[in-house]
Parts: sequence; C-alpha cells; structure tokens
Amino acid sequence: MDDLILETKGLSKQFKGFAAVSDVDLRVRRGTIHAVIGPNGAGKTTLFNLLTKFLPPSSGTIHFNGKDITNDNAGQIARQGIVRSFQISAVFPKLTVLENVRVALQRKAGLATQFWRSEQSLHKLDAAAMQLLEDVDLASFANASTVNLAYGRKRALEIATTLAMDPELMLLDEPTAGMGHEDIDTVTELIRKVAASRTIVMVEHNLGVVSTLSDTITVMQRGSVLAEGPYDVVSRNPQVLEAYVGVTEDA
Amino acid sequence: MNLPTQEAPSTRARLRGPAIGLLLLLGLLAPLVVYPVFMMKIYCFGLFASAFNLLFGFAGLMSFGHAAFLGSAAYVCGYAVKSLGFPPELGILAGTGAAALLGFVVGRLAIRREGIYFSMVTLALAQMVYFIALQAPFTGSEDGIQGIPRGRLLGFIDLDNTYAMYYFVLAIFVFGFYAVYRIVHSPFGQVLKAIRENEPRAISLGYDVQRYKLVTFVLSAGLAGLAGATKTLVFQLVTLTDVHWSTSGEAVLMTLVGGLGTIFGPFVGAVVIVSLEHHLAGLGSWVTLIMGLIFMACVLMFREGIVGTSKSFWQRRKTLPAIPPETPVIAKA
Amino acid sequence: MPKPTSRQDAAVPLLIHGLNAWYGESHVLHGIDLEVRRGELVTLLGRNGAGRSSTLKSIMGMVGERRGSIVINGTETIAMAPHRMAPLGVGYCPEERAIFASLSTEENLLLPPVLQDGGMSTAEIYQMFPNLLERRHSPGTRLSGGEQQMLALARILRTGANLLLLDEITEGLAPVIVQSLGRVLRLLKERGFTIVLVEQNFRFAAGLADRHYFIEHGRVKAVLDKKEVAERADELHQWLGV
Amino acid sequence: QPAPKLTDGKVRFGVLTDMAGPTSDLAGPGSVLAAQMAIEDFGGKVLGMPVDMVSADHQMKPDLAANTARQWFDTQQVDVILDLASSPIALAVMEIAKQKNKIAFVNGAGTSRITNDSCNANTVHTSWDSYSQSYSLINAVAKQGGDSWFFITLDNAGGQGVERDGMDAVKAAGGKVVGSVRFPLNSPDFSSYVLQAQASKAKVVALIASGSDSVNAFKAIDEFGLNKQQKVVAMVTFIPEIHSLGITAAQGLILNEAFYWDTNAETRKFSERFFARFKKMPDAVHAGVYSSITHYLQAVQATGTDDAAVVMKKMKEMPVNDFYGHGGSIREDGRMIFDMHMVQVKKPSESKKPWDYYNILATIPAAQAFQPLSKSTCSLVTKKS
Amino acid sequence: MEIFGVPHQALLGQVFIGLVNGSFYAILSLGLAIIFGLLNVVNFAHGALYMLGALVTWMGLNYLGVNYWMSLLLAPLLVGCFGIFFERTMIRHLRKLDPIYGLLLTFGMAQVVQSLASNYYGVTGLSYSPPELLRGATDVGFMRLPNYRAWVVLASLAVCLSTWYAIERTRLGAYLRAGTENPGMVQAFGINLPLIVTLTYGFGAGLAAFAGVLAAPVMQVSPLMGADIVVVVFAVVVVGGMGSILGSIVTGLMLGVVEGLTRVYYPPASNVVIFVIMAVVLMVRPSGLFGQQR
Ligand SMILES: Nc1ncnc2c1ncn2[C@@H]1O[C@H](COP(=O)(O)OP(=O)(O)OP(=O)(O)O)[C@@H](O)[C@H]1O
Ligand SMILES: Nc1ncnc2c1ncn2[C@@H]1O[C@H](COP(=O)(O)OP(=O)(O)OP(=O)(O)O)[C@@H](O)[C@H]1O
Ligand SMILES: [Mg+2]
Ligand SMILES: [Mg+2]
Repeated sequence: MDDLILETKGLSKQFKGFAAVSDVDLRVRRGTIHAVIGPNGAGKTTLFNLLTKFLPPSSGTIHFNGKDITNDNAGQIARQGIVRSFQISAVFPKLTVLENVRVALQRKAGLATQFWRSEQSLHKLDAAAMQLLEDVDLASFANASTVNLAYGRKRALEIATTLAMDPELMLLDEPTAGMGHEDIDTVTELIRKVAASRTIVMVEHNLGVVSTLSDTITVMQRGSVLAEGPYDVVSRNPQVLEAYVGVTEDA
Repeated sequence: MNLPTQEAPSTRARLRGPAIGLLLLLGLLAPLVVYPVFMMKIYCFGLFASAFNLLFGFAGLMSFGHAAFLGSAAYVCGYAVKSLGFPPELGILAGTGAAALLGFVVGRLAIRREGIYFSMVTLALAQMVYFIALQAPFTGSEDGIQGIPRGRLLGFIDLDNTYAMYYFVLAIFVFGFYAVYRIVHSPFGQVLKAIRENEPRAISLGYDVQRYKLVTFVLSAGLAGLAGATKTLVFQLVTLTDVHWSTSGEAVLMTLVGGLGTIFGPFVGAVVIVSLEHHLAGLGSWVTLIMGLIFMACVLMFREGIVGTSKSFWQRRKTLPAIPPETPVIAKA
Repeated sequence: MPKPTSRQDAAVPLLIHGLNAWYGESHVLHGIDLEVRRGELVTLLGRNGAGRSSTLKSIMGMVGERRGSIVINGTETIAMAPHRMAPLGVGYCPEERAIFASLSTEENLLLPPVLQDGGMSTAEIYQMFPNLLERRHSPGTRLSGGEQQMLALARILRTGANLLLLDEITEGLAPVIVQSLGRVLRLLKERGFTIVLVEQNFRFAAGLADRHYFIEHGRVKAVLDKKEVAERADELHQWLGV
Repeated sequence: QPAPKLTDGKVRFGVLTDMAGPTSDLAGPGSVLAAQMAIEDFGGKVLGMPVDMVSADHQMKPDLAANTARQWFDTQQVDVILDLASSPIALAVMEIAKQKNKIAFVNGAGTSRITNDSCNANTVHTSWDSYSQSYSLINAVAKQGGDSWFFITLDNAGGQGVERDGMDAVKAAGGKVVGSVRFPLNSPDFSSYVLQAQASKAKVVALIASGSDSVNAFKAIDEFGLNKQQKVVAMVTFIPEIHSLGITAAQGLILNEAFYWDTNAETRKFSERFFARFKKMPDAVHAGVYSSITHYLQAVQATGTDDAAVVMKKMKEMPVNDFYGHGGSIREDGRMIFDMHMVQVKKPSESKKPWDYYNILATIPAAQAFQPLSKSTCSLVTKKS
Repeated sequence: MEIFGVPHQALLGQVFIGLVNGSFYAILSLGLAIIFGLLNVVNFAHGALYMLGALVTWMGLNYLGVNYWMSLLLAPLLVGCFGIFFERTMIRHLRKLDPIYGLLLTFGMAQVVQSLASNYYGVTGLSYSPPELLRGATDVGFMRLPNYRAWVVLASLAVCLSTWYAIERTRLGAYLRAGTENPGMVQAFGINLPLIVTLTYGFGAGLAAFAGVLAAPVMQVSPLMGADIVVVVFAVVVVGGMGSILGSIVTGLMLGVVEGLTRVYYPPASNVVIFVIMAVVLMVRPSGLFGQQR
C-alpha cells in the first residue's frame, strides 16, 4: 500500500454552490495506468484541474509521493513531476514541432531564464528533442510549423512535449478525442509504451481504449466516485452500466 | 538519427553579418550627411520603440504607459546631472535604473491582468507618474528641467562636441538594440514565445509565467529608460511631454509603422515618424491631420508595417506559391 | 449535367454540385457533389483533414471563398450572405461547439431565433438533456466538454430547421449519451428532418445512415448505400483505417 | 559707415510656434502672418541684403522645438527665432540661442523665469509675464475697493507663479486672500470651483487660466451668476478667448492686455491691415512679433552687422516706440517694458461691431507694469551690482 | 454642519455638480461600452464624435438657424450616419484582428477629425448659449441650480436607461454579446450580424453626439473638447466592467461625483483620481465593478 503515488482525501470543488467534485478519495498506485471515466459533467476535468492546481480545491488534501501538495501552485506542481495534457489540444502553434518539445526540455536543462545567451545554446537540446519526436513518429515533421499539423499529430506532439518533462505522473485528458481510428491505435500504443516507466491517470470516453490500457478504473458520477476497480469488475457494475456505459446492444 | 538542418535561416544568417556591418557603417558616416541631433533623436526614439516592441511584439503585452519609463528616467537623469552634478554616464545609469525599478513596481501590478486590461492598468499607472511629475518639487512642473549640461564622458570626452555626443548616443543605441535582439533570440525569448502562444500549456510545463512576464517588463522598462536618459542629455531638457500618454502613443505608432514583432521595425518606424514630424513642421496645422491619415492607412493597409510588409513581399517572391500574409495576432483580449 | 434550378422540388433539401472552397489561399474542396432527400440521413466519412467539416462550413458560407452550386430547400445560395442560410431551414452544429462564454447556458440555448414551426420546445430539450437543465444558469463555457456538445446540438433543435448539419456530435460524450443521441437522431428522421452527419464514430453512423459519402482530399471518393456497407466492408475499413 | 557684415549674406527669421495646439489661436498662424507683414513693411531688405523667414510648428513638444531651433541655427542660416508660445519651449529655445550665439524673442510665453533665473544675454521677452499680469492689475483693482480675494489658479508652475505674485500684491495693497483653489490643466468643468469661490464671499475672484480653460471657466462663472455678485478679474486671459466666448458671457470681466487693437490710430492702422488678411484682429503676441522684427532690423541697419552681441546691445539702447511697445525699452535682463492696459469687457449694448470688446480702464505705465530690476534674480543684473 | 471642513450645504451642491459631469461620462461610456461589447473595438474616436455632436449643433444654429431642440435630434442622426459610413468603409475590415487595431484606427480617425475641425474653427472654440426655455437658475435651498444642468442630468438618465432597457431586456443584447465572441456562428443562426454591427456603431456614435449636444451650452464647443475626455471615459468603462451596459452607466455617474468631490478636497488630483480608482478596481476586481468574472 505504500507505493501510492497520488492520494486525495475528501477532495471537493464547489462552483457557486454547485458541487462539481465532492469528497473524492482517489488512490493511484505507482506504475499503473489509472483511468477515470464517467458521464459528461461528472467532474473529471475539474478533478484534473484540482490535481494540477489550475483550480483551487474548496476542501480536501492532495498528497503526492507522501508529500502534501495541496497548497502548491500550478508551476510548482509541474516541477515536482505532475504534468497534464488538455482536453482541447495544447501546443504552441507558431513554434516548430521541434521547438515545441525543446521548450519543455529547456527548464530542466537550466536554459530558460538566460536572456543574455544566444539561441544557439539551445541546439544542444535538439538531439534529445528529436529522440522524443521519433518516439511519437513525428521526426519527419521536426521543422514544420505546428499550426499546419493534423489534429492527431498535434495530440501526439502534445504527448511528446509532456514526455519531455520526464514526469513521474502524467494526467491525460481525453487523449484520443476527435481522432480517426488509425490515430487512436497509434496513441494507445504510445501510451502503453510511455507507461512502462511512469504512472498515468487518464480521462477517456473511448471504452475500447480504456479497456485495453487501464489497470484500475474509477468511475465518477455527479462529482463523486461511483465505483472503482479493474475493467472487468467495473464494466459489470449495474450502476456503471446505467450511468455511463448504457445498454450494450449499441444502436 | 538525422538532425534537422535549418536551411532557410542559413542563407539569411550568411547575409546578416554583412548587412549589419553595412548598417553600422552607415551609422558611423551618417552625421556627415544628416543633421546629427536629428539622428540622435531617431536613435533615442528607435530605442524607445524597440523597448516597447520587446514587450508588445514579443511578449504580447500591450503597454499603454511606456512614456512613464522614458520620462521617469529622463527626469532622474536630468536631476542627477544638473542638480547633483553626476557625470553623464552615471546620470544615464541612474535614469535607467530608476526606470527599471519603476518597471518592477508597475509590472508587478499590471501583469496580473491580461489583454486590454493590462493596457489600461499600465495607462492608469502612467497617468499617476504624470501626476507626480507635475506635482513633485524637483521636476519643474510644465517648465521641466532645462539647461542640463552634457558634461564629460568618463571625465575626459567633452560631450558638448556634437560628434562626441553623436557617437556616444550611437553606441548606446547599438547596445540597446543588440540587447533587444539578444533577449528575443535567447533561451528566455524562446520561453516567452511559448508563453505568448499558449499560456496554460506553458504553466503545465512548469514555467512560472508571471515571473517571465515581469522580467520582460522590467527589461523593457529599463531599455525605455535608457532611451529616456540618453534623450535628456541630447536635448538637455526634460519636460512633461516625456511622461505624457501621447508619447506612449508615439511608441505604438512607430512600432506599428515599422513592423510589430520585427527586430528592425521599431527603428524604421522611428526614422519615418521623426522625419515626418520634422519635415511636416512647416505645414503647420496640417501635421496632425497627415499623421492621423498615415496612422489610418497603416492600420488599414500595412498592418505588418514597413519591415513586415517588405519581408513577406520578399518571401512571397522567393517561395511560390504565395504564402498568405499572416496578420500578427497579439494579446488575447 | 442538369443544372439545378431554383425550382428544384423541395423533396431535395440539399443539392450540391461542383463545390470548391478556399481558406485564404488554400484550396480545400475540389468539386463536391452531394444530394440529400427529405427525411434522409447521410454521413460524410473520411480521415482527419479530408474536408468533411469544410463541406458543412461551405454550406453555411463560413469559408473564405466558395464556388459551385448549393441549393437549399430550392434556393440557390452560393452567392448569398452567410446570415441568409438559416432562414431557409438549416441548422448547423459546428465541430468546435462554439458555445458563447458571455451567455448563460439558457441564453445560449435560446439564442438562435426560431425560424419556423416544428422545432422542439424548451421543455422537450431539457428532458432530453437533463444536464443542461441543471446547469442552465451557468456560463456556457463553464459546462463540461460533453455538456457543451449537448448544448450545441440542442440549440438548433429549437429553431425548427429541417435540414441539420451535424459535425462530430458524439465526440467526448459518454457512451450512454451517445446511445441516447442515436435515439434522438432516429426520432428526428422519423419526424421528417433531413440530416447530414459528419462522424468519426463509424459504428454510430452506420446504424443510422441511409447513405455514406466517403470524402478524401476535398473530393467525394465514393458513395455507399447502407445496403452496400456490408458488401464493401473491406474497402471501407481500408479507407477509414478501422 | 562700415561695410555691412551679414553672415551668409542675409537675415532670416524663424517663427517657431504652435500651429494647432492649445495656444494656436493666441500665436500660431497669426504670428507667421505678423512676421511676414513686418518683413514686407521693412522693404524685404536690410543693408541691401535680403530678409526672409521660415516657420514651423513645435506641436507643444519641447524636444521637437529644441531640435528645430538647433537645426535652424546650424543649417538654415536662421538668425532670430520668434514667438515661442508656451513656457517650456521658450526656455528650451532661449538656451539654444545662447549656445549658438543667436537671438530669441519670446513673444508668447509668460513665465518670469525668462528674465530671472533662466535669463541670458541673447533673449528678449516682449510679452506679459506673471508679474505684469498680477501685480499691477491687482494693485489697480485693489485701489478701487477690492479688498478680499479668492484665487482660482491653474495648477502648474506658471499658474502658481502668477498666484504667488498676485497674493503678494493683494497683501501689499492691504487686502486679504480668503481662499484659493487650484485646478488641473484642461479642466472641462469649472462649476465646482465657481461654487467654492461663491461660497467664499470674496469681493474679487481672480482667475488664473488661459485658453480653453479660461473660456470654460467663464461659462461656469456666467451660468452660476458669479459675475453678478463678485468682481471677476482674469489674470492671464487675452482677446482670442474673449472673442471665442462671446461678449455676452464675458461682459464685465477685468483683464490686463499688452496690446489692444482699438487703442489709438496707430494700432488701428496696423490691425485693420492685419484683419484684412487674417479675418481676425491681432493680439499681443502677433503685435509683439511684428514689433520685435522691426526693432531688430532697425538695430541691424544701425550697426551694420548681424552679430548677435552687437545687435542686442543696440536693441537695448534704442527705445522701442511703435504701436506695440508704447513707451518701451529693453532692459538689461532682456525684459522689454512698455505701457500695459487694464481693460474691462464691454456690455453687449456698448459693443458696436465685432472685436469691439474693451473699455480701457487705465494705462499702467511701463515703469510700474513690470517687476523692478531691483528684484530681479537675473545673473546679468546681479553680477553687476 | 461641516464635513471635513466643508459645509454640508456646499457639499450637496458639489455632489450635484458631480452628477452633471457624471451624466456626460455615463452617456459617453455607455456608447463606448456598447461599441466595445459588440465590435470589440475600443473606440478612441468617441471623443471626436462627441465633439462633432457639439460642433454640428453650433453649425446648425449659426449657418442654418436650426435650434437646440432640433439639434438634439438631428446632430445624433447626422453623426450616427457618419459613424455608419466609417464602420462600413473602414472598421469593418479589422473585424478578425486583435482589438488593438481597432483602437489604433479610431485613434487615427480622431486625430483627423479633430485637426480638420481646429483648422477651420481654431482651438479656443465657439460659444453656444442654452435654449431660451432652460436659461436661468432655480434656488433649491443648498445652491442656485442652473436649469440647464438639471436638464442635462434628466435627459441623460432617460437616454441611458432606455438604451439599457433596449439592450438588456431584448434579445438584441444576447446577439451583441454572442456576436463579439463568434460572429460566424451567430450569422449561421440567421442573424444579420453585419447590419447589427453597423447600426450599433452608428448608435454608439449617435450617443456620443447626443452627449456633445448636451455639452455645447455648458462647455465651450472646441475641436479638442473630446481629446482628453475619451481617455477618462475609457477608464470609466474599465471600472464599470468592459462591455457591461449597466456598469458603465452607474460607474459614469458615480465617478462624476467622486471627481466632483476631489475638486473640493484636493483639486489638483481631480484629473487623476479616476485612474487611481481604476487601478485599484482592476487589482481587486479584475473584471470591473459590474463585469462578469470570466
Ligand atoms: N469554472 C466552472 N464554473 C462553474 N461550473 C463549472 C466550472 N467548471 C466545471 N463546471 C461544472 O462542473 C461539472 C463538472 O465539469 P467537468 O468539466 O469536470 O466534467 P467532465 O467530467 O470533465 O465532463 P466531460 O466528460 O463532459 O468533459 C459540470 O457540470 C460543469 O458544468
Ligand atoms: N480555417 C482554416 N484555415 C485554413 N485551413 C483550414 C481551416 N480549416 C480547415 N483547414 C484545412 O482544410 C482541410 C480540411 O479540413 P476539415 O476541417 O474540413 O477536415 P475534416 O475532414 O473535418 O477533418 P477533422 O477530422 O480534422 O475534423 C485540412 O487540411 C485543414 O487543415
Ligand atoms: Mg472533461
Ligand atoms: Mg472536422
């Protein structure tokens, strides 16, 4: 039990009296892929926002590696190794693909605040950046401008950028949304690959992806945890079926 | 593994050296043909606009109160040199430092807001600086500080000699200009660009965005101050015009005319606007009208400014089919 | 080729011929032909970036420039201003949802003017999407991703538009909701609505559509009737990468 | 007579003025015309060499003015710069005139510093100054029984200077100041200040405001009926403002003018010629520019040179006795002194035609109108004594 | 009774005077807020339009003999048409760009209009008398209240409130707000947005001109009368909350009073007090007093 990487206790968030997240106890074990699913508006994205401090919790605590991080700010949390992706793709559109990844590498390399040094000094990060791009099959686009990438590639790039942070814990919000089928497979593979050495928490509506990837699933509904467990267990839970999965005879 | 070869920039990089050398040479020879004080004014305003451009063009923060930094540095430098007997180089340092300090204070307050609100906060704070300049005992109210001696640089170069002064100002300008270039093309500049493109993402990558904005703000204020302090020595006077909001507007105009977010744009803009101001002076009351029309024409037709427009024209000629001109999108409103 | 005239019978609410479209200087549609009859549901399939969304946007006049012919409910619209499409009975639900941040959920819902009879009532809509009822006073963009999607769809059901252009409406929705959306679409079809659906979720689309247009590089590569789907499944899988 | 020595073979005047800003009615295009007329009237030549002029708009920016002045002196063969409406600009340009050893006439700025701590030997100040506008005027009004005063003052160095001198004058005349209020430049609404003045119950309200400020102030004064209960003295207001305000609202105001077109035959003659070309009567700045050019050219003619020091010496020796500087002379400190007029704005019924605005109440002789040399802080004066 | 050394009678008078100025701020900031709300344009030309309103009123009387009451109707119409023309030919082309370009364009426009006017009419300005009906003053106990000023307060309140009602209580307001965010989508709903935009700008311009007509008898009609006020009104809008209609009205009146009181207690600061308030408000409530927190 001591290999919990992330633990929340009684985590809640109210918006003007509306409880978007209420009393969530989330326990994520190190080295697993943990999926959070639930109907729309259940509070999944809000939960992510709380974990990364994009929103301040109304109450409750968050522990990361046993340390209380409830009062840290967004930047501090990211620097401790919790990095997220966004539900809507988040890239730096006017930078090149390579630069996108490099920006993420800069901070750790200590090449971020030096306004007196030349840009040339950044080239020593190029190799590492290229390696990451290769991992997500984007190496051939290294010098392309990011705006022109197709949607699926932007998501891949986002993952590469997130990886560049070498996070201990990655939070992925709907990594496959809006992707065509072949892209979904690629991304699924990619997540599996990067999960080897880290912990992943993800929100996903594509049950196919969830079932193939996740070790544990937390089902949320109306801000609270409805069920938790491995896919086989959760997917047979009648409450979950009713609230989320629906009748399996799929239209 | 094949590292990306940066093809396009390399030809430009090869041309850059000689081009800059040529410009420098022109700068060195200019006083032989152009009236030196006029050139010095251009350098001061060019630097001022560049400082503004650093903040707006590269960090997306549209300051409407940059005159506060230009002006406060000018007052501090003027007072230090005239009343405290500082040598010129220390006067300029004092002015620049004061502006940077003021930039720190204003920046702290302003960067908490975004878009048009940011602009308004800077404007409001600048109005307060104006108010102080009007009321404070050492600023001379609307008469300003007049008859400021230029003094001797490092104790032996007599700056009353126009040429000595000219090369001194040129040196400061080149330094300031290089500083902007360096900042923009540095690891810091790269992060800045990222922040401007997608702030939440930059935060999630662990960057303390507020700090980057603040540093940029302080740098920009300091450079504006450098321009202001230098200007004080050139004209030997400081007045309320230097802290008035219309002077902030002038920085915007120059930057826009020259090309927002380009390195050379603000300088080109300063050349154009300062020259116009002088050459149209004989036209009397039509000056404001003509300036207004130029302003409108720039916004409607040449939004990328002179440098931006010629750049994309150049690119379009080289790379067919044409790339649609991309209008700079600045702050998130 | 018969040129569509404005006298085209109203049994063909949407008739597109030789549609070309540009964003600025990039040419994205290269001659799309499309015909949808009253009460039909057709889908536009294709890979990311094929031009499906652009086809819908062109119909609404939301691209940089468009050429060809688009006849909506008997009226040639290619030269018309964007705001004149909707009154012909078109409702458009965009891919990016376009919920207004400065309006509350309810204001968002009530924004599109009612064009003609036959739209759903607010009560019916709230019944269909209970989330919206609960969050109706919340600012539009504060809704969760999925709720915004519901709202984007719901607001055009009110207007009485009988030709619906729906772009990726199942994206980001929980499976239960996707299922209920399927029921809604079927219901709408029965009521005589004509629907053009852009979908990634082929399984969802396949159960509903009368016909599939397969789009690639801004052209219609193939048209499959629903009966043909089974026969040409292999081909389809290859095209879509399913 | 020695052979004429004009550097670069001509005399050129530069009229540096505000063409579109707040002082453009007072100075501006009218000054340019006055300069032209003066040159024409002199015959366009001095010592057989051509006389001409250039003009520029300083846009109220001192650095632009300084730069233009430098460039004129250095590269455009300008010998004399005139007008210089607005104090900071006057101060900046006179400094340059000194450096370049040329001459500056300040015809349109009012700060006393020009002939006190900032004075120099290359500058002549022909217009009013804060002393002339307050001391003599207040003295005259106080004599007529105005013994309690309220000041409404523009809050800048110029305004405060006038106020300071004015309050001294009130005390010197045995009156007392019951209150004052300082308003910021460009205040669109004066009703608040007018109410405060009204509440003070002072017999005389002194208004230290110019340009649009003074016009807006009079509107409020008229509207709240201040002028019906109290006497209003406008210290730095001149005829363009009265013209713009209209005589109805301005009636009864007391002010001090260095020049009024309808004073005597001489002033009328010049003014009507000016009016024919400009459609407006000249004011003190315009007349001052004309007078300065004429005086300068006479001095050049007399000395046969355009050397600044020589000409300046001559100008200070020769009396100025034209329609502007009546009974005038230029003092050591650069101050030109001459008779001033205390005037009151006519009632509408008294005014027979446009621009017929003033009754001249008194003429303040040159010797009393200006700060006595004994009080001067000008180094040219103090050094000697 | 005295309040900080000022008799309360006198203070009441000052508050009223502040309200008069506040009325001008209210109408002007209302127009600015509407224009910003829909066009996302920070209309720097607002001051110039205000000036045009006053100037047109003056010209009407002096050249054509149009009286004050007619001008109250005609000047806003005329200036509104000018606004429509300006919107159609120029502002329109900046729609998709950052709002800063709109600000710059209108800034240039203001310069052009103002310098044209001062070329022909000089800077000191022109005088305009209040209409016969409203001359004189009424003694209201604590002060002699000029009738015309009372009328200014009433007229502007009436105009502001009806405008507010028209926008907030009709669907128009929703179109306006939605139109700023995503014009394309609003048009896709069948709303003729370009027309609404043009009319809105025209209306905003008309409001500015209306304020100008009201101002003509109290303030000097001068080409530069709008040059400084625009920056202040701008601040009013920000304090009220950019785009908030009610906010701009209430804040306009309120800041007028605050400014008026500053004139009593520390007059030199009266030109800067609004900016101080603005800075404080933005620190504490970033979206303004009445703006929605986004
Ligand atoms: N800033 C906010 N203000 C008010 N309400 C909010 C805010 N953010 C979220 N909500 C509400 O909180 C609830 C949870 O939203 P959240 O985005 O977490 O849902 P979600 O589980 O991610 O749903 P989806 O799968 O649709 O993305 C929703 O009902 C939403 O309307
Ligand atoms: N606003 C725009 N400006 C320029 N190009 C665009 C724009 N919108 C789309 N495109 C380009 O047009 C092409 C077709 O895009 P479209 O959005 O129609 O694709 P799609 O088939 O809907 O795919 P997706 O699954 O990504 O939604 C793509 O190459 C895209 O990059
Ligand atoms: Mg979500
Ligand atoms: Mg699409």
